[in-house]
Amino acid sequence: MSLTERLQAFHQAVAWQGEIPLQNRYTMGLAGERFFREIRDHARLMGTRCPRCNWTYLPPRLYCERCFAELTEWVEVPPSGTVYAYTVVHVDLDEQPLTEPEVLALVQLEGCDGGLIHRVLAAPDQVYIGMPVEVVFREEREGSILDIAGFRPA
Amino acid sequence: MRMRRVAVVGAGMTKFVRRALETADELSWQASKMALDSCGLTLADVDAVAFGTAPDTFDGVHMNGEYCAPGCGAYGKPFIRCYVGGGTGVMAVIHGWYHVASGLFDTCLVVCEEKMSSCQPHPQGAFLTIFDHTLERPLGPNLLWIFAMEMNAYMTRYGLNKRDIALVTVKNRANAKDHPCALLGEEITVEDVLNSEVMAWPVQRLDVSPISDGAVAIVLAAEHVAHRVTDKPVWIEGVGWSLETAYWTNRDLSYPLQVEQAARMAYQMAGITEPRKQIHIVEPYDPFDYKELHHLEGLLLADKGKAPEMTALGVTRRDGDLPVCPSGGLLGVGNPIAAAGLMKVAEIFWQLRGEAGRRQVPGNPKRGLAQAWGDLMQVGTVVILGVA
Amino acid sequence: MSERISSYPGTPLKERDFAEGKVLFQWWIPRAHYAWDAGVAIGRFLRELRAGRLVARRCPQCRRVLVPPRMVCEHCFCPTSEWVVLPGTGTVKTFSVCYVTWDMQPLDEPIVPAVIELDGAAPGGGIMHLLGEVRPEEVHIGLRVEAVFRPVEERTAAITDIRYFRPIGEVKR
Amino acid sequence: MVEKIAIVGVGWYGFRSISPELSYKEIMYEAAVRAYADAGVDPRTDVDSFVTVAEDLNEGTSIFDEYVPDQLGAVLRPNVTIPGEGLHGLITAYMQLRTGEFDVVVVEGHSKASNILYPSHILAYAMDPIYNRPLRAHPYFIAGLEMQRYLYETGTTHEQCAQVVVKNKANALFNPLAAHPATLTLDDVLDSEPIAEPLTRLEIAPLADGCIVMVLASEDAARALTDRPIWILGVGWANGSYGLEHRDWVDVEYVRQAAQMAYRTAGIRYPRGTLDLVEVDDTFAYKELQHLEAMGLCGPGEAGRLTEDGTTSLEGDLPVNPSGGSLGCGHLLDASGLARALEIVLQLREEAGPRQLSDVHTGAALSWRGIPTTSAAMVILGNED
Repeated sequence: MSLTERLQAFHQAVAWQGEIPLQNRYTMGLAGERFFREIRDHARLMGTRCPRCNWTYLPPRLYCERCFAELTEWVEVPPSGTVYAYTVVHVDLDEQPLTEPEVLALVQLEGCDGGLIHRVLAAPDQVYIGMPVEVVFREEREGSILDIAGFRPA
Repeated sequence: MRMRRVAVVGAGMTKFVRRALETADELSWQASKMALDSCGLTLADVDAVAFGTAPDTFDGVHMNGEYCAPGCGAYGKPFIRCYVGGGTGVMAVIHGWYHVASGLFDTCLVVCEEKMSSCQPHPQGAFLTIFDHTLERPLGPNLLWIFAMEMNAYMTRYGLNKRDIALVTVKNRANAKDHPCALLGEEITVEDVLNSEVMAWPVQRLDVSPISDGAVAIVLAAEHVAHRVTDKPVWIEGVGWSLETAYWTNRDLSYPLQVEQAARMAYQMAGITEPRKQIHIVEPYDPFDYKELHHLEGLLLADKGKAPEMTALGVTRRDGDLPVCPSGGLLGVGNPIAAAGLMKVAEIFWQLRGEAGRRQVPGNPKRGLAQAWGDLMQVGTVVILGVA
Repeated sequence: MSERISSYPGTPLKERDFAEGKVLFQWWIPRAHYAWDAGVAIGRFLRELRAGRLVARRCPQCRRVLVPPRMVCEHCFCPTSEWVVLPGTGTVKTFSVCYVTWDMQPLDEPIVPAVIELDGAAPGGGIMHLLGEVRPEEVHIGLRVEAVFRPVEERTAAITDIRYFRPIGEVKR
Repeated sequence: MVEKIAIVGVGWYGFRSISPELSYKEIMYEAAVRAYADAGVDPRTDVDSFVTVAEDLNEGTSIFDEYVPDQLGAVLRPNVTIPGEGLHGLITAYMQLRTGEFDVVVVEGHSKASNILYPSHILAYAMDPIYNRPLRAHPYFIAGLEMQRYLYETGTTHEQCAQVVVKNKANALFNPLAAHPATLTLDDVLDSEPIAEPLTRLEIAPLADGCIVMVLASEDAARALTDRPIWILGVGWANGSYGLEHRDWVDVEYVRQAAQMAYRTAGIRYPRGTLDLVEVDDTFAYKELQHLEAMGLCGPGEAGRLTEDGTTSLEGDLPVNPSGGSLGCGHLLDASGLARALEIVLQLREEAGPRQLSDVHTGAALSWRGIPTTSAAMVILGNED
């Protein structure tokens, strides 16, 4: 038998408000620690390579997700590549309209099988699939993905 | 209809540490890789992956299973995460068991991971929100409250004192000295426990297991594969799990009925009629010292209220009649929630194969039991392993 | 295990490694806010608290009076059928004396959370709340207590409309 | 081991855009009562195990599995929560039954999405915390990237994606469960607010509240309980690469692998000729097309045309999402896959009312866990022995 009593008036419907109050501090991991130090200290991108699968991971991984080998071979990846996919985003993280739409792209970098996702520092109508771009490092770097300002047309 | 037999054929684990540099998926990979290497299998030999991790608020990733999946070797493979709070580590083995026992897969990699240190300012923060959002959270509860109230109910019911219970911490920390992955292996005394800071009476600091990061993995295989992989398969003889009402304030907290239910299910499946004779080693869940005692009683391995006496008599020491937590348990090795539960299963696996090194219990044990527990003092999960 | 494997992975860090910049890290604060529908049972429970009453639900089959109230009896799996007003008194079923905050900082004054078995509810039935107007060393299992409601104007239809439970009778305040 | 497993009872509550009249426990009870009545079982005596599907962050409670047993009649019984997609839960119940240790197992999934105040932040919390999340972009950007590459690779048009919305929301008009039915034109969809171009507002499935409970039984138990069991013919599930930078953005390999496993376990060699209807994830309109192709029901880039020419409509040769899909029914978070499977059950039982398809015997439900995941699951159901 289903419920035998239900709310009968709108004002009886109440909601209790609350939150999950916490913050997180993430370490970068064995691979990420090196990746971000290289960016911070040398403004260069380093990936890891699986010789068996002939696959270069960027961002680097500690292990090959295809064969599970530990990846110990680090290779420098040039900071230039092409736009693989892009999108013009019109809302911010709070789902509020952005006054200036922004362009995000997945950029395939040369010499690796991965790439990076970041903002494209160009007007939306200038961006296209296959567009050559290069990574722009910030002057002040502290060891995070935000040490990269984005991609600019190459 | 005959059930498909499932064996544990390999195991691996990371150190349990207070704060790991590794990301959650890297910890998962380290344990998984070691488990596969230990039995000479490769990722290509894995048919499916069963994963366990406790609240996402520890790791700080919603749908944390997806984040960890590549590290568990799940790329291109069937992958399902299971979750019963603190009971997850042992549940994950049950979860893996039905992957193989169903006949869908011949092998299954079982991985459990926890990275509690990501949760700031204190990992206990994740536990604030395990309470009912409307009726309990506004009172500002912390996790210690429920343990303290359960411990108090247990002590009062059977007239126990703190000294009886502190022996568990002393034993487990000493056992953990022989565990290469342990966080807190050391000799301490009952006085150390009794003199440690009172946090939420009757719980004192040394009654509690340490918050930790870590991962554990085991490899399950169907019978025909198990025999090919190893000459020492360890069989899953029985599994059981049970969940009590969420209305924990309506329950008798002096006895873990859900653990008894889970144990009875597992005993029946394993054909065990006299557990005290037929179980040779036990890894009951010990996030707090009294929990080991509580669980020995729930598992029907001690009379109600009598587990402290068993402990005092030395029965539960590594060289006693019924070695309990020979690994060092959560109190000694550490408590990365889901990984800690799976560590217990791995310990039974190593013990039954005679591979536990300095932790090896004497007398060639043939059957062992691992148990975990969690939620609002509510879930029991039991796995029985044997080499008979 | 120990025979085959000589070293185990896992790289421990110390808290000062973060403070001293020896390790990189990334912060995030999730915005995990909710408005949980209270529904029939808890909605009424909260409204009654504002009116200064504790209410429960009775199961028509096993006749248990259930608190916190719910619209289904978990034993009989049938809808509960009747509201029951409880007197607001009860007995301490178990308790703790807590000296630390949730993040393990010391409290100035200990607080005493307890499970209170409420009079009029099925045996063993109760709720969690705090004890007040009592010294921690005077609290014991079996202590008789009563709900102390906040003044009407301070109530918000919340569990905290009960300020705490306090001993009934001779115990010194 | 037991080979044959059936669904013998289904129940639901909702679906609707908000549900302030009941708590999550109460909607679970309402759906469970209906499923147990449908199956003719008493959960306190007849059900051996319970599987629920939930993610903590969707519920606002850590260790949410604490709160499930009471309203399902599951107290002091085996219960496990699957923090996965609804179909992962259904498959878990299926695996338990196949061991032969259980006769009847129940699976539950629900959504109280309306209780989440900032759903975009919850989605963002699922993204890689080091490489992606610090950009603080709305997670829909992932769908925008994928859709754009999909259109580029396959030549599918934006109009064809919009046609999915028109079709599914129209199908939902005939589904009393649906929370978001509508009569729309292509232009309505294309001209709706751009979110992550090319993706527009109406191409995103709106959230909904609801609950679905299903009762599964092993062959003997199923035959004893009902004369119209819906057999689970095949199951499949798979993960791809989690990393946005590492995954294959063109070949939706996790869907392809899940489908291949489902076809293999069901013994189906020619899916297009065997499946009479399918319900597939349509969290974003282009996903329906991409999923149909990855499931091997048409070639790459063909799904758009099949949508345009009506093949996937209620009257077509291969009806897709006759329920209205998530676009029409509302996205039920973790329970979405169960909603897809529910429609297959109702259709195979000929209980689908005004949207009932004729002469249907085999159907498939496919789910995806949503961004940023690469996780898919599929079940194939049939009404013939």
